[in-house]
Amino acid sequence: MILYLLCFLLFLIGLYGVITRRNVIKIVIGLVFMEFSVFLLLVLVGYVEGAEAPILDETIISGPFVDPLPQAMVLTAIVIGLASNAMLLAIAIRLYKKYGTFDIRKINELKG
Amino acid sequence: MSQLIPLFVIIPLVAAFLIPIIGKFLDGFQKVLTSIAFLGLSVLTVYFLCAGPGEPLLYAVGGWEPVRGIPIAIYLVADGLSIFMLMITNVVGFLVSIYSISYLKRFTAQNNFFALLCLMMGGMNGVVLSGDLFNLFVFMEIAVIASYALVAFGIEKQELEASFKYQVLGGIASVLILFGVTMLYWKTKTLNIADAGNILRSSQDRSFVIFTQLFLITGFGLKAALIPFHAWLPDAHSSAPSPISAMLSGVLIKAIGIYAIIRLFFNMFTLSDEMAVTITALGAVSMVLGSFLAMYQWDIKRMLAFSSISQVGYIVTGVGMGMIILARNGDHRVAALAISGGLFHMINHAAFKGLLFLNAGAIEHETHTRNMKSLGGLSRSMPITASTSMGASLAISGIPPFNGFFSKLIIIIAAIQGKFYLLAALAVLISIITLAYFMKFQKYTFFNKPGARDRKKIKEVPFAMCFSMIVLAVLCLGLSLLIFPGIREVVLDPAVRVIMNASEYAPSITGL
Amino acid sequence: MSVIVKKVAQLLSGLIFMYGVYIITHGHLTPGGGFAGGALLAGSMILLVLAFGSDVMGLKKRETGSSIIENSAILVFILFATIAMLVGTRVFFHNFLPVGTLGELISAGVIPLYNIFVGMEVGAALFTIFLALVIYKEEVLK
Amino acid sequence: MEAILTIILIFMILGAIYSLHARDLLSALISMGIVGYGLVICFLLLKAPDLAIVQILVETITLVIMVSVVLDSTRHELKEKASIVHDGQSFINSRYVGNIFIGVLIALVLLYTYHFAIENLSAFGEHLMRMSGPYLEDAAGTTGSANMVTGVVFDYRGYDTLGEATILVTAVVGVLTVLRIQGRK
Repeated sequence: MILYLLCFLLFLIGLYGVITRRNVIKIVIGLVFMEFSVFLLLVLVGYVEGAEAPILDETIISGPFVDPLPQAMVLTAIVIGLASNAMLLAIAIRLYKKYGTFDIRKINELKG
Repeated sequence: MSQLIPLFVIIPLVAAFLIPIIGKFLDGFQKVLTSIAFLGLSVLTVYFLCAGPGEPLLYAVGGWEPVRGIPIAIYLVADGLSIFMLMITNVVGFLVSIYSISYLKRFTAQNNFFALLCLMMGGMNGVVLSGDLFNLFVFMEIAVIASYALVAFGIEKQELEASFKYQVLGGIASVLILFGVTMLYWKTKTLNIADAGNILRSSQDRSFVIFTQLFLITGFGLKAALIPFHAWLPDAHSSAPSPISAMLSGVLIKAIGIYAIIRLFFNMFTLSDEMAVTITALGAVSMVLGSFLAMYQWDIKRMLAFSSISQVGYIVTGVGMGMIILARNGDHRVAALAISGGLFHMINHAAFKGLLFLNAGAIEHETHTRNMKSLGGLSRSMPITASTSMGASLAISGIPPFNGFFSKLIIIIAAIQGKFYLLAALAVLISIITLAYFMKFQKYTFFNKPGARDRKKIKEVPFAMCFSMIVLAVLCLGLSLLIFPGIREVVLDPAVRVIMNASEYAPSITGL
Repeated sequence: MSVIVKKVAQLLSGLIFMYGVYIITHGHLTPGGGFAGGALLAGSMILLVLAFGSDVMGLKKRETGSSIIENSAILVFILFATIAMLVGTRVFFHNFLPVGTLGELISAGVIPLYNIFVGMEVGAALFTIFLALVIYKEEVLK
Repeated sequence: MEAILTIILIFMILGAIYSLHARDLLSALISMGIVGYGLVICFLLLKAPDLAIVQILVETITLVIMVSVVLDSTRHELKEKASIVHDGQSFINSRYVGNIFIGVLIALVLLYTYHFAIENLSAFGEHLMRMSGPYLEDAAGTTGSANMVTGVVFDYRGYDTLGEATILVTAVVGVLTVLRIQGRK
């Protein structure tokens, strides 16, 4: 239980960072923390006590194994996170070029 | 027939991968390929609509049969609702791709634009066909990452800022949705929507269900831009290139926002009264505040963007009322009426809001401004744009015989029959306000005295742009035919049936 | 960068590249696979670029071809998935090659092929993202 | 097992908090590295070597890119102000303390709610498989892949992998679009 709560705490810290920070890079970091917490939660959910990694070789022939499905999902999600971070950083670079700062208080041409 | 389902994803993706390779050497290839691919998708959708057998079509990717009654593969599901959504995405996408051919002449990197458009299309088709929670998330990400790039396509200050806001809020939404999917996997140990629905129905764990539902409704609400999660929409929709605004507003927020909400909350979760009231309240608030905010705008595209929030509110209100009635075990006929009103408004909104954004793009293309105050008298120099946008404005404000009138009427009738008198009154009031601000748009843009600009240079937009606008205007009139039983039974009723009978959706997949 | 850094990077990047190829081709037998191996391939290239600078390697101009490799690889990947619709049981993404003996290098049907093409795709994609965000950026920021 | 993971997670959380409050961006990124590499250790302990390999590589590449982005911006600001980039907030401000208090309160309420939500779910290490059970049963006869994660990624859920690879293509096209030199002709 404590692990899951800590995992959720990491999620909340990331959310807090995204909402309160005023620096573009810090916002990206906050989003990355939120992603990390979900990855960890997925792998924690799929863990089976005393089981092996789901890879067969000469010594490990039969189970119990941990759940491979959350691992496959996290593998996908890591790459998705990388892709969205790359897009965010590209926009951040462009914004820096236009405004000369990473401070979102100074990036406010639109009203929202 | 179910053999053809993967084509909806394969065609746009292959087109998207071919464009950067061949488009580099062959100029014009990207436009032709995109248009042909989207035309093919539209034809395929119409085929599915007309020749569909009525019951959900299933496709197990990889050919993995269920083991002991548990589905283990990713299922593609083409049921009434999916085909209905496919029709919206593919037809609007095709017209937008035609329109973009001329609109894009001023921009560089056309290859990238069309590749991203194809990717966005593939993502949305994947979302509406998916019968698997995580697969839905993956394809949603394809669509939204492509749209992040497309919003920033002009790489000017405003576009970049809008895209940044959109990305941050979209990123939060994606993580929230992934968190919800994780919670569901934790509880149900499966990712198949129908299988998960069966397990959720048989268990009584209210605190878990409410918590997960809140995460998912926040995530998908952010994607659908329901108030109070709307902060990104006015900026993103007004800054993007106009064809992309039409795609975002007409298709994307519906395919990845509202569709996902409908699919998960009707077909997977057990209907609960609180969640139904929450969704309806979100819809009603969006409907009212969106139109009040739209009234004060002088930028054409910002006004249209706020009006999108308001119209999406209508859709969600209609569907939400049906959900409340079903959750309280009320009259099923009224629920069906409310839901069909919501769905009908969804397809109508795709037609007229897509058209209005294309009109705004045509105006911007010729006059280089979006400010209503500096426009005027365009009805003479741009007759096609003026007449089509007049039709769309009348349709969105609910004037007969345009399609918007009928869908709003159905929603209002359902609200009265279901004894939601306040919602019915609000829907009428907001319809009048919508009429007011669209008449303002018409007056300042097309009829007032010409502004200070040089009138001589302004002429009608090129043929490709006119073509898309005219077809959409015809659709605005033609979609009124959906109220006739013969046509309604083909298009709307299968979708409504899927939404109403959660218990029918599940056995067709897990029962086998 | 100094001569030592350059020499070490030169030696290491070859090793890392080979290791990436190993991880990709043994993806169905040992931990790792297309994604991990592709990231290693990209990493070896990134190491070279960081050590030698983009001027030496002629990467300043944007037509590097890495995005063509990436698109072709994923095209082949989707092609294999579509071929499965035409042969055997005619299902999208069906494993249409013989499964073979567990634990041998050539086994598991199309999985090693998928691994190879995904590895190429991921390697080229990550390298292009790196080039765009680190090298082309200087051009943009000027 | 649980104790070790708890300790690592606490370190990750401390690193995350420091990262979001660090006064210059470089130390923020370094502490982000703490969290990312902590995640790698967690993956290894949780018997997920595939994820550990991918995560360590992705984390490294992300850090390289982000440091390069930040360095470029700080370099010319360093010349001007001869100081590091500030995030614009100091710890002593009384309004700031109030905000921290509210934040902690909200976090506690949410954690308490979460505790109720997950009460009846399977506890740590007692996972029962439903959808993935058949994946593990006969690897030799079905996918033929000794690495069953690869089997799941490319065979049972190959369609997801197509989506994932497509997302990478989307990101590449998107990044090249956003970072092109001239937008309009």
